[in-house]
Amino acid sequence: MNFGGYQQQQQMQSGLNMSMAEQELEMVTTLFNNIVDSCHRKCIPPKYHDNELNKGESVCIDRCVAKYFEVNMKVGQKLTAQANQGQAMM
Amino acid sequence: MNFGGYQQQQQMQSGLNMSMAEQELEMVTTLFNNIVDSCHRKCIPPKYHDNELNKGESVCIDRCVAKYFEVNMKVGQKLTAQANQGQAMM
Amino acid sequence: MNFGGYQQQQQMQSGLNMSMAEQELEMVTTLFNNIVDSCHRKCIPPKYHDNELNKGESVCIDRCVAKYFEVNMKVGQKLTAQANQGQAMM
Amino acid sequence: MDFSGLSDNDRGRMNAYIEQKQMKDFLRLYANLVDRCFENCVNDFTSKALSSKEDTCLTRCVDKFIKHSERVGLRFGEQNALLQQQQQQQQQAMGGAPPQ
Amino acid sequence: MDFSGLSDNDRGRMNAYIEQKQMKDFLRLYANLVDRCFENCVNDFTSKALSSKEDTCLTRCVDKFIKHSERVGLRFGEQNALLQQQQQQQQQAMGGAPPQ
Amino acid sequence: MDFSGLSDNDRGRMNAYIEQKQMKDFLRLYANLVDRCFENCVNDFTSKALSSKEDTCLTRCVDKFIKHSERVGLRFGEQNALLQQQQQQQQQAMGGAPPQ
Repeated sequence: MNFGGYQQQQQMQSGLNMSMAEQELEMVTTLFNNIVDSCHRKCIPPKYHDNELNKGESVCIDRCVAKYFEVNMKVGQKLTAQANQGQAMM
Repeated sequence: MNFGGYQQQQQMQSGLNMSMAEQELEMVTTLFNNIVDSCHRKCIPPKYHDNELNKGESVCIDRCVAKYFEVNMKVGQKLTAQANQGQAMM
Repeated sequence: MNFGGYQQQQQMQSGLNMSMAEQELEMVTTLFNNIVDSCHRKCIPPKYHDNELNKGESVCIDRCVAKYFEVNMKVGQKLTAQANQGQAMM
Repeated sequence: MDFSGLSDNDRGRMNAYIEQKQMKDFLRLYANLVDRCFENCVNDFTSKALSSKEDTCLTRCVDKFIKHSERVGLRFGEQNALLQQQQQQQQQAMGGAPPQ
Repeated sequence: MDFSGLSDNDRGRMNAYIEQKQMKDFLRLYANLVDRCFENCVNDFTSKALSSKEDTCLTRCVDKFIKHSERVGLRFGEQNALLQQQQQQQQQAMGGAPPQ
Repeated sequence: MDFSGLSDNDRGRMNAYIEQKQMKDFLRLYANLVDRCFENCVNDFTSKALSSKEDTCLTRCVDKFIKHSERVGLRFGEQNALLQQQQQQQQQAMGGAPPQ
């Protein structure tokens, strides 16, 4: 049936868009969570002397986030370059 | 159509209940798995001298589980208090 | 309705096959990812002197993968033996 | 857990969900156990086969971990029962009827 | 994120998805925070109850982590905005129309 | 893996599933690689930009990890083939017909 086929096609298209939007959201969340974890490890010593972030910790967090974004971009570029050279990866 | 609407509503309600029950099950499983991991790290030294739990390890596990539950409750209370003060968190 | 029941049964059967195939794929992927992580930790020192695998690292990887498979099999056998003895596990 | 709020149909789906979850949890435990015992017991890569020392370590690692998990399971059940009891008492103390 | 490419129907489902995801993310954060603070603050198993020293450590651990997450959130938003700005400029420099 | 037990319809869905899984696995690998190389190479927070030393470390970390993954992939395939061969021989030795 034509109408059914059209509907199904729309649903598949819609499913594709959904899955892309979900994937993008998933990527951003993972990136955020990894930065929280990584910068906590790098900037907040596990001896807790008080319950505020001190000056040094705050500055460290700012730089840590900026550097993580830079690393994320560079690794992405390297992977893209590798993929374009046709080197397969699992 | 009324009937369809009612059915759909029931399905959504049912979906909601399911998702809440699934979420509760998910929470309990995550808590259990985290306790297994954490108390294994705290109580079982990675030099394995035999294949039984000795007295010290057994007592350590019992206290570790009790303490983990206490921490879980306290952190939950702190997060709730924070949320009620209207402090947003991502 | 008979026809509907048959269809539903087929779908459930089909869902079961799918879920088994998905589960098998999931298992193999998890095993691969865990080996990549574990053998990277065991064989590649985090001081990166160049961007090639040297001889020692390469041989280490080969043996590490073989040993991981052996451990995977042995642990599986032990778990099966335990399960057959009727010892419950969560 | 209390599933009395669910319809028969939902309870059926919930049971199917739980069954699938148990399989998934078992596979997760299995992978986790392999990874943990490999990490702790295998550190010699001068050979391709497990040494007898490594093999002994593995057996102990698996046995101890299973016993550890079982003991955690027992204590977990007790603590969880205690917690639910406290929550019920709190609800009754506040004069509220328990949720249907 | 830009969801303008989605139909109304999809946007509704996307919102439901996001809501469910937020709940899941919150539970993940909660479990993560408990695990991290237990790991850092609780190391004495000669008693079954938390000591006052452990309790103080826990409070600081939770407070600091929340403030840490909030600060990372602010910087993350800035960096993300910067990134999208750069990508738009790049697309315009290449003479390409932005994707519809 | 052997999907001959699946219907045509299921095989189609399985392929869609695999495709989605590959995308997910790639994104997981990407995030994992970023995290690992950031962890190993970036330790100086007196500046906001990557130093040339950190940048060199990153390049090597990524290159080595990719080569490592590829080598593991080769050995993994061999070991997996070996395992399936052994399982088939075992089944035949036990006089059983292979599962349809």
